[in-house]
Amino acid sequence: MSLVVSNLSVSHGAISALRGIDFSVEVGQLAAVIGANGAGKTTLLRTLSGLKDAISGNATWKDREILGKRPDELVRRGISHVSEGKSVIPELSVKENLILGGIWRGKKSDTAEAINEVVELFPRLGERMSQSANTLSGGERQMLAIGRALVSRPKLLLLDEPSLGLAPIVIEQIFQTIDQLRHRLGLTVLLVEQNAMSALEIADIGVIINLGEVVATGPANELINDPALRAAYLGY
Amino acid sequence: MQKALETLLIGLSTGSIYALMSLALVLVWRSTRVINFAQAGQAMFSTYIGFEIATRSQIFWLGLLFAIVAGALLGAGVDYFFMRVLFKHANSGPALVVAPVIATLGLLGLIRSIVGLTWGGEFKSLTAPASKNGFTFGEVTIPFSPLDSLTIITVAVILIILALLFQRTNLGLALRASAYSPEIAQLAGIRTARTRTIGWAIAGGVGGVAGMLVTSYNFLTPYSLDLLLVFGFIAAVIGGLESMVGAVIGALVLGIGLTIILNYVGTSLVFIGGFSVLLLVLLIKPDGIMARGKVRRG
Amino acid sequence: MIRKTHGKRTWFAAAVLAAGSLLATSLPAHAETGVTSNSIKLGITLPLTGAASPGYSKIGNAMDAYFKYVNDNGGVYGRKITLVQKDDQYSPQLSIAKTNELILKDKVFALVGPLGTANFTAVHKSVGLPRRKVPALFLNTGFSGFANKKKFPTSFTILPSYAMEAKIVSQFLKENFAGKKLGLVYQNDEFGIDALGAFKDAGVKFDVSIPYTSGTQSAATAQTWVSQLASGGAQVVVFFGVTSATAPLLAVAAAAKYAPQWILGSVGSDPLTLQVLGVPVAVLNGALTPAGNPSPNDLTDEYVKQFQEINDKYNKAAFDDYVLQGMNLGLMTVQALRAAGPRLTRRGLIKAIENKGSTFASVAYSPLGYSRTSNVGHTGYYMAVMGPTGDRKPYGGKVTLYTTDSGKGPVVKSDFKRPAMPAKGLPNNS
Amino acid sequence: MAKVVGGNTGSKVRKKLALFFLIGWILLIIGDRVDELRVYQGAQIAMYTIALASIVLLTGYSGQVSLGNGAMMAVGGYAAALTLNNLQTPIWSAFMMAILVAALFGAFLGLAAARLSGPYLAGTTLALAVGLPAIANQFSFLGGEPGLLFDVGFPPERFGEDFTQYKWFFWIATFIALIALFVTSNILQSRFGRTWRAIRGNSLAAELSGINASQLKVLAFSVSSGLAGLAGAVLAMTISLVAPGAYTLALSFALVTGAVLAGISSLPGVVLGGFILVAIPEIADALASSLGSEDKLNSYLPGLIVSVLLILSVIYTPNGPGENLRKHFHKKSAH
Repeated sequence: MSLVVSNLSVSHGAISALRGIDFSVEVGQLAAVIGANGAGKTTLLRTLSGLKDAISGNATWKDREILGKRPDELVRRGISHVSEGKSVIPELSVKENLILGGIWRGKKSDTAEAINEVVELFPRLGERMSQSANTLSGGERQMLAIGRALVSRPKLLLLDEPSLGLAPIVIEQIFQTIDQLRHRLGLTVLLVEQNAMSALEIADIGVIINLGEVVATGPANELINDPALRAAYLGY
Repeated sequence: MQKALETLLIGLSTGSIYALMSLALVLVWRSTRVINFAQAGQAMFSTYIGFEIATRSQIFWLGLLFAIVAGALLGAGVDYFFMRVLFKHANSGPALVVAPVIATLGLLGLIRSIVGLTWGGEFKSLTAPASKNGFTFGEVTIPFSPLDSLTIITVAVILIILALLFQRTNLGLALRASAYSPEIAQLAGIRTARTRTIGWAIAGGVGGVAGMLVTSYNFLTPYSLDLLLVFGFIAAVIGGLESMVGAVIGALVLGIGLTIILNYVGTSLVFIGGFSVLLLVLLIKPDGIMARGKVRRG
Repeated sequence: MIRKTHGKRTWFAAAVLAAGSLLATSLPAHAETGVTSNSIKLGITLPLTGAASPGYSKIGNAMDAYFKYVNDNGGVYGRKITLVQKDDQYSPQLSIAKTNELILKDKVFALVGPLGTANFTAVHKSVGLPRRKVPALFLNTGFSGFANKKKFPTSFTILPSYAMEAKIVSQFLKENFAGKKLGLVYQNDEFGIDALGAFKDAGVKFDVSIPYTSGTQSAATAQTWVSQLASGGAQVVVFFGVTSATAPLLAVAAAAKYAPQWILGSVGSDPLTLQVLGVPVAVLNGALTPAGNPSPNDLTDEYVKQFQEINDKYNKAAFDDYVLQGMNLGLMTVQALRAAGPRLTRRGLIKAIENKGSTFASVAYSPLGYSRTSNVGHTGYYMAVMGPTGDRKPYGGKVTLYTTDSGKGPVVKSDFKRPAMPAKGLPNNS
Repeated sequence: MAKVVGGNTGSKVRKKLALFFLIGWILLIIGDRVDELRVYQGAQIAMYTIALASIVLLTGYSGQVSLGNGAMMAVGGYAAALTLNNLQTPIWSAFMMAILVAALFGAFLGLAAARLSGPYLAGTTLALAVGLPAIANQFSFLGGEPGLLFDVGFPPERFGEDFTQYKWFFWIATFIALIALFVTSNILQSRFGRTWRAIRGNSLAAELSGINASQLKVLAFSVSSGLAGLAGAVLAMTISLVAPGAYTLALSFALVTGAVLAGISSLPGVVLGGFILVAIPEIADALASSLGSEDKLNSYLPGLIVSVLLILSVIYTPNGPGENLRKHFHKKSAH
């Protein structure tokens, strides 16, 4: 009952992006995927969420294959992906962006309830429901993006660098919310981050990728204390 | 003064038919980034279906209903079978820009030939739902007829239905989201390919209504909607191609403008007037009157 | 590296391909083209589709039906006639291409009833009928420019020219509507301008004169014609245009409750077609129209009765002016072919019409003007009035025939009696 | 004119000139062996090759999709007719005037076109193609619907009695087509051809590397319109007439179809495209008579074939059959 990725390879045309990726995450765990820019972290998420096709290998969620499926099929199986760089639709209002996540379930009452939960989680959104999304700040957009994913009532949440371009205190708040969410909803989270230290602090396990290959994986606290890894990848 | 009022009223009724065609073009443009030149062919085909039903049943509205359904089915069919195959194959080299334009033109020619071969090219005239006799006040008859007023009302009703659909329903939200950013919509669980087909279907239905309304004024032939396509395109460009409200406003502006030319300047200058309006808009305000800062170099 | 797209190999291949296409053909046979021991092939270009097709598209089938009738009764000296119809959509450029096909590919013996003023002008010049010596019998246009033996040596008109029609209408206006305000709507090409000139010469001044360009006629443009006519107070309106322009004019006028005395030119006034195009029949009631032939429903006329029988058996189309005209063209053509004798040649056919053409039987009332120096067919009209069903009756109860010429000649009331129809409509002249 | 760089292009141009003379000479011999209908069709093929060359230059090279080539042909046709009828100058001056006037119009249209791309340009030029007849009817000196005569005169007596008018058209059309294709081929192989291709590839990148994209786009539009104008004059010669009916929307469609079929970016392919466009009505005629349908339906059959060919070719061979054949050969020869 978990996310198992085995021998996954992906390429952009002729250039290979990921080679032989293996790792697994138990249900309810938070895995931090760490690596330098261009290591292939985003490609990994886009492949797992169906936006990108893999060349070989497979990935299963709750023992069912997820590669080669369209994103809207995976959402129906509880996998929501908050893509890179504030994935909100600026032309729509905050409320409409949230409703979007619930349309596929078809029950308006259920979506309204999910939206209330999100507003509790992110009160700032509550104040600006009818405003157009492009009036939001960077942090608020990230909250809205995560909010929309939550409205889809996911079991597995793929988060692509939520901290990108945010002020430190906002990052702190986002990470606290993710951690709080995980425990409250029993969510499994795959968190892609460059902000290695703060990610590993809230993670159960860590996966370190470099130049398209997994160089290390294991419990987060071991990885933090391993001097060799810390020097090579964590920068101090 | 009375002539000015007449011109305004007739301008509104002609403009409202252009609005349907420009709306259909914008609907498809926003969802597929393609200007569907075959829209005239689809509208003409569904008008022929509507014509058959209306003549047999002697009820214009039944014909209109069938035209809408036929238009919607054809629109969905064109997207599902034609456009998907097209995008699967023509996705590289200079063809990427050229292919959709030429393909939709080829489809326009194909539908026209099929209609020509089945229905023949003779003129078909449709019994209009309302009389074309101008309203008479005392002994003055103005050229604005009940049919004109009926046209404006029908178009207004359709615009309201579409506005409600887009603003108030989940389907409308899904349509807008898939048009603005298909990837995020997909990640939110929307089946964007199916939504796009629904968008084409709505455009096809709206095109069918435009065809039926135009045919109640003039004869129906496999070529009779070409001019409507051109004026619909001009109206959509004036509106900026990005917003549906813009498409409607652009159409009304064009309709009134051309009627002014028709009544005050000269009948055969109508087309040159329309064409120069198009060139003017493209040169001065290429993003149309509803521009929201997005520069059109795409 | 730019790909080498202009290698010599590809250029040469392209040229050989083009050359190959030209070689794949046979050289023409030497016998008189279009004639064999048992067949004569004739060709016609007319609008089967497009703007001007309502009505005219029926003429070809009507003529063909008459030929089939003649073929079933021994043909012409034992030869059966086949008619090749080509659709030129009333466009000069297409009629050139289609006439080329008739002459060069189908190799027809002669052209019959080519339709349209602008079309035949273009064809005659571009295809070069005189140089090729191809006869063009009974042009289905009234342009007086064609009544010129020197310039059109191999062509023969059949309809009275628009100039004659205008002069006769002018005479009629002076006699019956003197002092009334006059309106004119006309197609501004040779067809309409020909009539305009004749009106001027006859000293008729129009208070409102509206030209329209062929192809731009529509409900919208008709709206502006009617408002101009109404504001100009025209009590009598003369119309010289095609049926697809008459229809919106009459429909819009009815809609705007503007009801002058209409005088519809012979070309665009077929009641059946007008009704198909949405003109309420009530509007036609009382409209005047110059006519050369009797009404297609007048069964007391021997020609009409015979043609209707042939139509019921071979054509099965609604019998109207166009079918009547088509069958009459067939009758005239068969008489011409017979007059040319069993040894049929193009030169022989032209000579036969020059010498014997004026004696041919035709449904129209006016005399035929063919001679060695004139290629003009019928030379007169009678004024008819349309009844409640749009059917035509002579104005004033009986046919008063006016005859004239296309030039400055006077308009004369004539008591010419047309020749009797050959037995059962089967010519036996020689 | 293109600056001939280095020795080898000079000799290459000379070799191509010799080749063109050879081709021209062969075609003229064949012209004598063939009956008048084929000769007339030969003139039509020559006309189409010039028109298709204008599309290859505009769309294949500079990447601008335009439906206005039919309209530019009309401009050229009318210019030639007006020159010949009013100025009584020799025939070739009428053709030169056709090129100049059409190129001028093309430059003006190009100014508007350079600011547009893809569907906007196609839509605007579609509006022009649909609206052209109204413009021609507007000015009386253009002769309205029946149009103007364009009489190139009879073949000179020294060619003998049986030298028909259509053979004379064939000689003139082929002569003009060979010159036009030769000049176009050199233009496309010159600096201009390369920069147009660069613009088509990625106009942004081209602009960054110092190419003034919009100016060159206008030039492409103007040169292409000049070529189309010349083709329009040749078309007018073959029917001795210039009329709105000769330059319909269907002609613009046919040109686009021919260009796509011929391989939108290969110049020699235009001969194939021209041949197909002349063959289609023949095939439709044969098909219609075999189906026994009367001529009425026949008028829609060519349209059906053109549309089906257009759709199939733009989907399955977007860069033209020539492209696929060439790829096929390369693959074969590479193994």
